Amino acid sequence: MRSDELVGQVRAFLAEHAPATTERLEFLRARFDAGLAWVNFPQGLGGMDLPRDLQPVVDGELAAAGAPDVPLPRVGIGLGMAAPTMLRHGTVAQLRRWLRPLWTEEEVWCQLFSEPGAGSDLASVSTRAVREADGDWVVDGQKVWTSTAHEAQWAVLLARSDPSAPKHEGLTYFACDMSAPGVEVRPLRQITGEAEFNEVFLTGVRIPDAHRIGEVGQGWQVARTTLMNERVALGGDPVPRGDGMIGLVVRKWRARPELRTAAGRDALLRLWVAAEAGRLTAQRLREELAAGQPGPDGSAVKYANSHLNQEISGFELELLGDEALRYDDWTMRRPSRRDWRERTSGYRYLRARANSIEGGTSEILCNVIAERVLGLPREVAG
Amino acid sequence: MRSDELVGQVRAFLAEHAPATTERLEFLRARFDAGLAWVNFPQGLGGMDLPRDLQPVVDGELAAAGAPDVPLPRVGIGLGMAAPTMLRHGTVAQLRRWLRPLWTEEEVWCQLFSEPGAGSDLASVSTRAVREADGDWVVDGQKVWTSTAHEAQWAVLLARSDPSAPKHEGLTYFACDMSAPGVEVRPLRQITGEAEFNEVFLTGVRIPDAHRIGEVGQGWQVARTTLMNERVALGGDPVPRGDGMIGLVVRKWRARPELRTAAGRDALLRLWVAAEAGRLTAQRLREELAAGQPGPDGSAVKYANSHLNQEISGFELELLGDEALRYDDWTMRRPSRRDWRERTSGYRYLRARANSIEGGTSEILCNVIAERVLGLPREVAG
Amino acid sequence: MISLRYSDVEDELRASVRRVLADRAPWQAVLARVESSDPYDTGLWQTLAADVGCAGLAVPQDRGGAGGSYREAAVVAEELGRAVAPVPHLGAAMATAALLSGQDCGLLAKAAAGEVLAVLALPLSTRPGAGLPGTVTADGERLTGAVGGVADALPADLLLVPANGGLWAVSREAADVSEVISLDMTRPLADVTLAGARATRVADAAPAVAAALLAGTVLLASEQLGIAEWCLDATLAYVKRRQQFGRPVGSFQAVKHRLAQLWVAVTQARATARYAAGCLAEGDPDTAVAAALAQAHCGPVAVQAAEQCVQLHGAIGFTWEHPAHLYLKRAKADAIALGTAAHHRDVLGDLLTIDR
Amino acid sequence: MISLRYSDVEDELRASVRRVLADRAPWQAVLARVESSDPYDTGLWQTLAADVGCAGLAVPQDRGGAGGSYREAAVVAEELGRAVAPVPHLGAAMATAALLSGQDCGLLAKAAAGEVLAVLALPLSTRPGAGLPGTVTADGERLTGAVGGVADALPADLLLVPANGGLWAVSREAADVSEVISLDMTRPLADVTLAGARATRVADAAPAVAAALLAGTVLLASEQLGIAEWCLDATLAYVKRRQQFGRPVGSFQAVKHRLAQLWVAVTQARATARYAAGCLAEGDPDTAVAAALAQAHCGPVAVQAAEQCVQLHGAIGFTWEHPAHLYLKRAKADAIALGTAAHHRDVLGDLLTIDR
Repeated sequence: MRSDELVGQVRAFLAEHAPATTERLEFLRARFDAGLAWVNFPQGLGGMDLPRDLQPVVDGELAAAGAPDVPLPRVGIGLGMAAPTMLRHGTVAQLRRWLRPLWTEEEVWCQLFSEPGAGSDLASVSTRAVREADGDWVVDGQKVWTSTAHEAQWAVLLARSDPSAPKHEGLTYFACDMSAPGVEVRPLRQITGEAEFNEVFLTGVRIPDAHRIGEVGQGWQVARTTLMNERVALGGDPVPRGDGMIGLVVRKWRARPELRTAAGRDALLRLWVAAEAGRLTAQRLREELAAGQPGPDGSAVKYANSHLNQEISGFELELLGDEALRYDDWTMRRPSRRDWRERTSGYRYLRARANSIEGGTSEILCNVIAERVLGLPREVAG
Repeated sequence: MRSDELVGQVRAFLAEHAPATTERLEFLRARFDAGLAWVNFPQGLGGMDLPRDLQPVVDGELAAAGAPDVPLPRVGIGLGMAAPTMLRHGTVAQLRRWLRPLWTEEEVWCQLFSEPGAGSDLASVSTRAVREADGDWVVDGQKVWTSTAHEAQWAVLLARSDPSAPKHEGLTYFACDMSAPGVEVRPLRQITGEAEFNEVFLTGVRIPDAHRIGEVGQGWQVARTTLMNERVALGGDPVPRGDGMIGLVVRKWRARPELRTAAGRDALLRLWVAAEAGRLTAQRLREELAAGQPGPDGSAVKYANSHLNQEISGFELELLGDEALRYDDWTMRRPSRRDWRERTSGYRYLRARANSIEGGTSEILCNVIAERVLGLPREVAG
Repeated sequence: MISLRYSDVEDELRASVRRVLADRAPWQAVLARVESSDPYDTGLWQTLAADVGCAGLAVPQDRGGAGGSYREAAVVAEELGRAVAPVPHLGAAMATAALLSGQDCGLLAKAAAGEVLAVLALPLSTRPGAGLPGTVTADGERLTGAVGGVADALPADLLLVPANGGLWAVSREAADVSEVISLDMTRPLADVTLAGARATRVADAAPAVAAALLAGTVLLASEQLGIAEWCLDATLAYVKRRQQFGRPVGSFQAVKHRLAQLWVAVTQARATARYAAGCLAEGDPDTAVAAALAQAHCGPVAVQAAEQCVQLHGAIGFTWEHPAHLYLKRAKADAIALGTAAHHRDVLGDLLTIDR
Repeated sequence: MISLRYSDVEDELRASVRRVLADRAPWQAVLARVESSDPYDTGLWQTLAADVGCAGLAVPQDRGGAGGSYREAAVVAEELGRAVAPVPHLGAAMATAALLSGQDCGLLAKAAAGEVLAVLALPLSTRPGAGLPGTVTADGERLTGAVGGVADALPADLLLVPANGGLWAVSREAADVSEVISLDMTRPLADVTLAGARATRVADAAPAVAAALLAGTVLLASEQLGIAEWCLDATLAYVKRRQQFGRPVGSFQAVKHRLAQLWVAVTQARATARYAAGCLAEGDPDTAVAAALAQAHCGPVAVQAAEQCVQLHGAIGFTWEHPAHLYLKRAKADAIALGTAAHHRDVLGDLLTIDR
């Protein structure tokens, strides 16, 4: 389909569903049903089997017409990780059940992967899934580092279904209803003071076999799809130049001459160069993907971004001096949204420490790059 | 012995051997015989069994009286590595034969350890030492990365005497006469253009068993003594503040205002801080050693110094700009002495690249620190 | 030549202080306290200051002190950094240094004995050499004005306030001291406001403040060393214990090399901190260089150690219930306190005539 | 939006150039040549410039060029960097850019066709924006003076010399061109002396030099990318093959992580170099920023890659008979050529109004 034809379809849709007079949820459901949610998804599942790079055409037209946004951050795990995973490994029935409410935000998803004893070595999860006589499953275990678990209706869950199999072969992947009996979510307070993440305790949680995604024992392969998408999602979409963490610091530099020093200027420009190089790299990666030449996965972008965020936020504190010694709020609370721009420099610095841990530590990403991209010999047997 | 008593001894020695009227070699031999060469060595072997930190007392008195120097760099391998090794593992007959001419520079020593296939993994040397019926040895193999081999009378040599033993147990350590038939020294040209190092080919070289240092099969233990002393030697003695590579660059900065930039000043000061921190660390290490509290070995100082030299010399080129694009001499030649101060900035930069390779790569030093100092688990089985 | 080793006396002092801190300020206690209404452990400070004698280490015996030296005070600072102990040692030491520079009016002896906690009313971020702040003015013996972001003012009995060229002692009760939500919860700052507060002049401001800032930068370097040491030790212990992929995390070479490099940096930090303390103790002419060097080196090393500590602990190091964050916040705040490393490099450039 | 990918045409051009270089300039040949009396491979340059058409890529067809663009010229620069080929492409490209900015006097067409090698007589270390050197003066059509450290002047037919506001063409024979012992032996510099040399004015100096420096910085970034790519590839091949401790050196995690980080840096260098080439090709208003960014990023990456290449090859990488040093010297010289990364950051600060 040509881009002008697609514009025609969007306009036709808008003619039938005027944003001004259509209730938000109704509009989003209709948009999904019209295949305009993610045009690269299959027909009937919110898309039209079109190339992914046509999505901006749709988004642009809709935005221009004042259509409601889909606030991406909140649905990040669903949209960025659960959806591509189930698209690849799920049944048509599962896709029909889960995709639309996921996309419209009616149902938030979270991820039950990491455990206290299984962080970087994720394949060693010990949460047990035992199959009952009726074919359904009963799950017991503890998960950690789980964002949005407290507001999620569904979770993607990795559990050990066969403890006697080699560790990568004894895992099965499920969708877990977070309202099921036995699911307990406890906030996990972080160094920022807030509780963005959670511990989730699973005690005798029943999961119907219909909620299993992929084959029994194939959980690791399914989880890898989720992880690769997680890294792409955390690597982030390219932002315009001057946006993001570096933009914030540059604006402070411009606005406050009293903070400037000669050495500070060079340090800031080093960071600007690194940020811009990272931004262009992400843009180039997206171009390659759009052209059907998938380069190495998002690991590189994610790796570079986390360290950049850490360096920029660390620099911001030393630039601000006095002011940086003050924090805004240590109260233990749920972040209503992650707007780091409105918090203190100290919050940005502390929150950025997690960037090189969440979604695969930098150490794991370096292993992935070294082994899968550069073809260096594997060292880890596990 | 108190320091003033020692001063008395030195003065008595000087009264008998007036520097002005005594021939250099005669003076040095007499100094050795008087136990004033290295006071911490045993009586009769150039020393008096005194603490090492009394040596500066002797050196100071002698220098004040105009006594001849022992130019350390040229005899570095002998003095810094061969001597402590034979002191610990050699026989009295060996010590009596080798120490005095080593110390007086009548006999230069070199080190035949590394091979093309055994660099970081030194214990895998494949040069063979086969024992003859008469108890002597015949050695065949190839050694590389050998400084001063072309002017050396003696070499310390690590060779495999038992190929069937585990690799650390099949080695034996020898002193090899470099004038023996079958020893061929070929210059090995380096990236600086000059040939500071050599390849040494050993073809049917006969070594008397009396020149074996340590037991048969104990070569690895003996070699470790040499290596530890090498790292101390390469780590270098503390220099006065403002000396060394950093001093040279600071003097250029002061002398040439046209080179200065604000960012360059901060970069230079970072290097100055690193150099001074390294200098104080070496001084502290020496104090601990003198107080009989040997801290971790010289690996840390050697590691830090090599990277510092590389950074400073790299900075020097960018500071000089135009001038740094010119080199002084690419001619293949033997360096008469290693006076890096008189060469171009490019020479210093290139030569410094070897600092993190020679005497144990930085990677090996990090392993040594991690395992022997920090007690982290060994990874390398070799 | 300044000795860079720890003497036997210093080793014994370290052992005493470490014992007290292990008993009274384990990290769980520190974490619980920083969120309480009483963030400073005044009881612990009383023990250290009066019983162990830490408050008067740098004060000569004839002026009421313990007759130790800044070398010993630096050992104490190192241990207090190692424990991120919530005690006002930095503020107290800086005030003592200020009083030492002036004519003794009895106050010094009381401060040295730990009877009175005096604290210099300057922002913690004050850069040595940057000139006195002019935010408080004296009208006769009455002070009016404000000083923001003062460390250790919350538990103080007495504030030493620079105004009109003098250093003035003001009773804590005569000032409005309000707690600031601070990045470093183990050393919360306070904003001090004076509205015609009655004050007594105790010294000339310029030399007193200069002496206080010099002592502060030197002791802060040892505190930073202590932070780095704890972070390295805690990380080593963790990576030796923590298993992933069927082996200890500390057996992975990339982890080993980073920790080896951190150890080298900490070893260097120790040498620079010792040198600064030795110079200050002996009144060496190199003290200004030594202090700036120690700050330029130790500040970044403490931050690096704390950041690696969080990173190598993985997810657990990012949680509130693990002590790593207390050290991270202290390290980062200390990197700003009394001037950043960049500022101290700039100072060094001037001292060394590395011209602009 | 500027595309950051390589087009099919560019991929084909790369393949042709790489084939020629593999055949004519393997590293053994380069090493042998740099010590010969004829350090430039003029035959190879003839093939590339005239037969493959590299000299005229950035010149429109109506002015005698191949009608390609700077995107393609950048691909060629990348391949030439990858081979550290001893050909005068940088000097030629800068001269062509200078001539493009002026009124064509026939010379541009000849340069574009590879018939005449013209080279801009400026020190290789010239910093863009630093103003024209005043070391040569014109008296009528006679030039007198000297320019030191000029790249690619040795094999040139014609020198383009800025003097008295003009850009003047001087025949190589009319100038004294003496070879300099150069850090980068694959691009030896020369000192040019003019003693009343006959000259023809071909353009105004200021716009011609500015255009040449801009094109030079952009193409240099791609050359640096090529250097970094070769160093990474060669190191990867070596550590996969080299065994120590009974396993490939490339299986040690510390080595793996460093190479992964280097790969990230090279990947970023590719994006910035492509962006700069794309901007220049399309006359984008962001070209100045893109060029300074590419220099600020690619220069250090090439040096880092070459240094790691030497280090991870161990002793063999420090020997003359291994190609690593050719890349190390080129990378370090390139880091100084046309301004250091620090200079380009400074330029960026001005362009982005990150004020002093």
